[in-house]
Amino acid sequence: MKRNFVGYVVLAIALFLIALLRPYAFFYGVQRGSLYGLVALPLALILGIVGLLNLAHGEFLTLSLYMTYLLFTKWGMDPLVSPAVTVPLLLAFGFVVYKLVIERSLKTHHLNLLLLTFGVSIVMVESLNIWWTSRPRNIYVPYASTSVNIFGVYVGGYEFLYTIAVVLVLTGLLLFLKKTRLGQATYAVGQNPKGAAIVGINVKFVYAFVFSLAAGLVALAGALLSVRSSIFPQAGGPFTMKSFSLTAMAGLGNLPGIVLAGIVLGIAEEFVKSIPGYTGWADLVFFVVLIAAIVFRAFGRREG
Amino acid sequence: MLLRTEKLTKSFGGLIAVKSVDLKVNQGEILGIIGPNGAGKTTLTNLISGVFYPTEGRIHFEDKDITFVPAHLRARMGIARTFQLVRPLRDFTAFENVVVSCLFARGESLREARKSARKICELVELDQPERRLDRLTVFELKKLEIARALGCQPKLLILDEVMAGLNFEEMQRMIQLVKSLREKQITICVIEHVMSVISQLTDRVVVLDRGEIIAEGPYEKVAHDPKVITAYLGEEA
Amino acid sequence: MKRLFVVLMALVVALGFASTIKIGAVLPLSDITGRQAANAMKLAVKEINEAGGVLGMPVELFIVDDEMKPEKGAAAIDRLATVEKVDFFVGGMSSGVHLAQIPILKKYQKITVWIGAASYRCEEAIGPDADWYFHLHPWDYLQGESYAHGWRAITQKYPQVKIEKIFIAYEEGAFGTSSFKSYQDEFELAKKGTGVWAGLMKDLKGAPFKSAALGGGDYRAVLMQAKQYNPDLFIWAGYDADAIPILIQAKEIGFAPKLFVGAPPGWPADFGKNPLSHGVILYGMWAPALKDVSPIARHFWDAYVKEFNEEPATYFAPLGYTNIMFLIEGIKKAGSLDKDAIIKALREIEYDSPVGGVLKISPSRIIKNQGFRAQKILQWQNGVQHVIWPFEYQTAELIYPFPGWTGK
Amino acid sequence: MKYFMIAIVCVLCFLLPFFVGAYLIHVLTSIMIFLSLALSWDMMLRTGQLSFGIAGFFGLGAYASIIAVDDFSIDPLWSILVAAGFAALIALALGWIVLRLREIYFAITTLALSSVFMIFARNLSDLTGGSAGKVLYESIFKGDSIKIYWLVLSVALTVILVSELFQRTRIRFAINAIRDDEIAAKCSGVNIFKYLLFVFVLTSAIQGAVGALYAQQYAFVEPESTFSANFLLLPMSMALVGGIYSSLGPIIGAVVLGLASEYLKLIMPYGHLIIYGLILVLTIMFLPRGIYGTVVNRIAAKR
Amino acid sequence: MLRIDGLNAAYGRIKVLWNVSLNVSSAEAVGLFGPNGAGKTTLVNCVIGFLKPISGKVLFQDKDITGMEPHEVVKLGIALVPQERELFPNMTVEENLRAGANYVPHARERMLEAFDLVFALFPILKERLKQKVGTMSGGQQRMVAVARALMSFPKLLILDEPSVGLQPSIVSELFSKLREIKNQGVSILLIEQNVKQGLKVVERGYVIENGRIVLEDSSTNLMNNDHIKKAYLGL
Repeated sequence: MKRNFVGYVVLAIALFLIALLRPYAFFYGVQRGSLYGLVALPLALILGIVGLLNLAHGEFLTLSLYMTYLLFTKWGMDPLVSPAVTVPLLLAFGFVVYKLVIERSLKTHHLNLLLLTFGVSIVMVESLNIWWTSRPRNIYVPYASTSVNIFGVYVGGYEFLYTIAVVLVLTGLLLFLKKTRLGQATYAVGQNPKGAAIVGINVKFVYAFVFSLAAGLVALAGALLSVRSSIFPQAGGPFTMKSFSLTAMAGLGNLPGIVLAGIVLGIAEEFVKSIPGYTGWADLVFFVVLIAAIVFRAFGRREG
Repeated sequence: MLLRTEKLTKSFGGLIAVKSVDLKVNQGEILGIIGPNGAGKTTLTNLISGVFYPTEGRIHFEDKDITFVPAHLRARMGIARTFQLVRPLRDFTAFENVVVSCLFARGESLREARKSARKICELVELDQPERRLDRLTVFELKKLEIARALGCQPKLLILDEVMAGLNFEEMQRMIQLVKSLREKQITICVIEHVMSVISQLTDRVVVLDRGEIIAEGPYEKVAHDPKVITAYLGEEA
Repeated sequence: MKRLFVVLMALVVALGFASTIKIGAVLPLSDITGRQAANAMKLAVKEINEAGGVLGMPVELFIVDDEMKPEKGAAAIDRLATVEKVDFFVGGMSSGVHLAQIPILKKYQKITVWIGAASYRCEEAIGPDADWYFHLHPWDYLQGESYAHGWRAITQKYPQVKIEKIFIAYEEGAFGTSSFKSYQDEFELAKKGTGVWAGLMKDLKGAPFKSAALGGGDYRAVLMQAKQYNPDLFIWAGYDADAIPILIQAKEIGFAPKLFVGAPPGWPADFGKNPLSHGVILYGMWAPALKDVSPIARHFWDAYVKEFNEEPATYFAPLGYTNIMFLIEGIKKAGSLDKDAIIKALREIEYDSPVGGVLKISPSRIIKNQGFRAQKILQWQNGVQHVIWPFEYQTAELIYPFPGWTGK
Repeated sequence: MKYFMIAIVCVLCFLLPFFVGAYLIHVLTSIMIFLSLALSWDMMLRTGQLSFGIAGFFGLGAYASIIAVDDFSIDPLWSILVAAGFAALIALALGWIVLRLREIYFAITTLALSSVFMIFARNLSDLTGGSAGKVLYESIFKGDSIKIYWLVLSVALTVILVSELFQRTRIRFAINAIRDDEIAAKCSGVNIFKYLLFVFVLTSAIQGAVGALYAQQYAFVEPESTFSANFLLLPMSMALVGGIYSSLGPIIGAVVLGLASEYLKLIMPYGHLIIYGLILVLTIMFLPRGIYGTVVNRIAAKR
Repeated sequence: MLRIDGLNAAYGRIKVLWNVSLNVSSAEAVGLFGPNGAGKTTLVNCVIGFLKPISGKVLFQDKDITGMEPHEVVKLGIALVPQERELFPNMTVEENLRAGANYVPHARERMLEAFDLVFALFPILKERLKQKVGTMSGGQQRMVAVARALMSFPKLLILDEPSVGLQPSIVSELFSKLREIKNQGVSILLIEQNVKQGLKVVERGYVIENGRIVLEDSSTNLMNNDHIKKAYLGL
């Protein structure tokens, strides 16, 4: 407990110093980190409850980007409105993938699930590629590139929506898991599926629900991201491993930790990028912080 | 004296599971360790076998300080144990489970280990040891636990609730088995809830409660200790 | 008399042994570049065969997907050489894949006409002795040189244009890094008063970014560095996926250099429709607008649209067409399938290409047979890519300075 | 009799180039590259540790080998050993840390280490050639594909042999015990860390050697293609489709998937990867133990 | 209340139950005794729905529940205390107990009542409400498991070897609590090794050996049965 506290204090001081010295890096880091967290939360949910690392996670994001694009170009629907359509669609898609592919393999070796989702991701990428070609698409809305003035620092405003969204989603998830019956059921299934079944929880339903919910949350992230990112078949792919990294850094089952980890990594990255001449090492910082966090936690345990 | 602990303490976070325990195990005896659930019996076993390192205190085995000796080396020194919830190696046959400890604790070659394992399986009366584990009954799994522990060629054998889940007839056979092990000069600690077993087997009993030793002595004496009766035996005594 | 004999011999060979001319192409079919290049090649072959083939023989084209994986691209060469038994290799996109193909190509030493792989590493790997190897795409350093020529011409024509301070934001992979490196090399020369940039480039800075194509997409740190530097000419060397996000983020931080240049291999589908694109300059080999000034470009455009019911979206489409046509021209000129004769012919011919410009082989730093050397400087104006330089293909006047972001 | 058959098969493998064309030889060579990676991944998996780091050690070996030849004028053949040694050394140094991690933490850390290797390869440009990579002017054996095939075959057979030794000696007892239950294993005298380190270092050396083979065959290294995730995901798929925890499983998986991907490309030039993905999904759904595992199970059930 | 008719069941190819029939009447406590590996837990799995039998029927309150999913069976009023406890280690005692009632509609409405009932039986749980179950000892967890099952106001309570690993004082306490529970009108199916104690609780008992029911009688008769005396009581 005490050591954790010291750690948080050190972290807070470091972040404050960065905010003071390089305000841009701080704000951009918060924004990027919020995006990472927003995309990572659904992956962590599936990993924590169903015990499955969804390698097609990024492809779900890609799919939601294309859906938002389609709604925007065909019907002129504003991307911030489109979750009303894309979230239910992705929910349904997640459900279908779960029912068709995942459910019957739940009892086999857990690596099989990994490979299944890898197969799903290949099929999704290649289908999108056939349908849309590899050419990137973009959505242009003027508000996505507006700036705001924070204490004299002139930064892009749109990406603060990520921060707002991640706070809302996180709070919503935590409240849901703690306060609602279905949430408690979800939490229970994550700890002991057999125990959950004997208190009357429909475990298969909870799994399907978690999978769909995660897909729906991905759609939300996709809608927010769509106006800032290019849309192409591999657009979401890199988010899978980033999300996995955050989940591992926070530790399984630690949802607030994921958002914190995302923001810390985001700021660290932006900080290094902002130093001329060292921009190319930003990725290294990401991985070194990640490895350090995991190893530090592992060595905290003392065993013979 | 074979094993001696000195002010042995283990805490998990704020919870103290074992508190300043001075345990002595004499060469050649069968020592019973009893106590209510949560008294710290299994933690004590884990400390002696090296699954955990203690928060405080020392452990001496054959006059050597083994407090921070890793578990696999303790197994090689002759400290063997069974697990309360059986922990067989699922991908092996029963026989191969025994081979594992013969190989690594005794340091035998594969051929020697197979031979030793065969003998041990006969000793504990484990029939058809080449079976896959999902076809073994609880009694056989418990015997397998003992067999694997015997593969370590133990000087000290800690049996953690080997009787749990056995019916009367099986218990009697198990008691015979433990008695036959003692004849092989193995010192044995028995952690047990079934009082008839304790009374039949042990030379001496140690009673743990909330991580501390509250009574020690022959079974007859301990069983009439009012502290033990209130903490542990209840109406049955 | 002798010539007639050769032609007769060729006919005999053609009729007796090879009834078709087989060309093997290796392309990344899952990528828009490879897919459209493959289409354009099919179009070229179709046109040739409709016109009666070459040397009286029909041309047959075999296309194998390299899946953008080096080992697959290399195996494809072996396949085409031994299973389909092709006589010529064409194709190409990624330098990484090509590096793996080069040892295999050297094994067969068949005439190879390549339209991709711009990295100087590939030229190093080919080496000076491969006279059977023809590289049509400009090497990365050639591209850099040609921009210098372009800017020099532009500053002469438009005296208000200044390009003394240059900032390059480059993607951290092979493509971007080598672009930056060639600028750095030239800058060193320019400082000594030599080289193509002498007198033009006075100062150079650069910073890498992670391309959106590889999971990046956040350019603000780099753009901030550029903004502080305040360059006359800002160039980003990345991929098509970076094009619009980089504009959005430049607008966001209020970075509007006088010349905003992008150098991706292709452009996103809706780029022209995006109001931010107006005034953005680009480097490229080709622009659809060329069809208004070049008859062959017009012919290619119309034929492609008719055949495939889609518009050519990348310069690899006209380049793929050129790839086949150039090779066939060479064979025609050689009049036989004799390797040496064809090599000689390919070195001599001048092919007016739909890419815009006449294709003529000349040596580059290492290899003997380099095709295109020049790039073009283009500008997006109201949704259309216009050619600014070379002036003989110019389709619009330069808009200078970059109009900025107000009202977009 | 059984050993006689195996010997015959090995000899046939060596004689194959005299019967089939260069294309098939090339395809088989790359199948064996992936096969060796798949087996090495499986060997680590037998200890219960899911490694996502094989592309990293593959790339490390590739770079070590190319640099050894280019900068230190070591014979290409020896450079493969150098690469294996280098990868082993790095694994040994890192093993002290990462082998204390388990499950997803081990997986993500090995994956992160691969990325770290790649970032170093990209940024230490004086040594590695940076983003553009490094090119040798000549591939091993002057590009003679038959000799390359023999070399790769020998390495692959060695890997198979090592894998079989793992299955037939005390090593199998140690690593299976670790996978099943670490606490029970250490109470039975198994030195867990020693065996984990041994397997980690050995499999990393294999991955390094295979990376060197690949690099020498094509005579270049480049961060993006040398450290590509393909060298992780494809071997993993092969092992799982073929059947894990065995030598034959990954072999079967590598051959089946390797040939399937070449064949699919012929009948479906565009989008053949969709079918490839579907094959992965369907195989795992209907043969959850992989091809070899299912066959073994069927036979066992009949007995 | 519960009727099992001619049940045959297997794990894969290994047949475990052979034509097993058994019934439990309303407010009756029935014991199922037998050596390890006789098929007791398999029988429970068939009732709860973890295992689909090959043939035979399971009826609960005259409703055919053969092959139903566990969560549906539980809602009908059957609660199970499994041998491995199957609790939620990261949840507190309170949350575990809530989970016991939350997913059974008729129990959810009477949750406070259920808490009172459980605290009356196991006062120690009231003190430990906020403790995480994962940090409790095996015996305490067993109590939580029984309490959690009771939270659903079951009509039938199935206990799979509840005395295993418990200290003697708790075992006798637990069995006396079971008698109380039975007196409140809950039917009990008790699966036990500890025949001596078990027979004190139940009114009737079955003996299962090698997957077949070999004996069925009242508990007094069983107590005096020679086979039982020899094999299970050691007399």
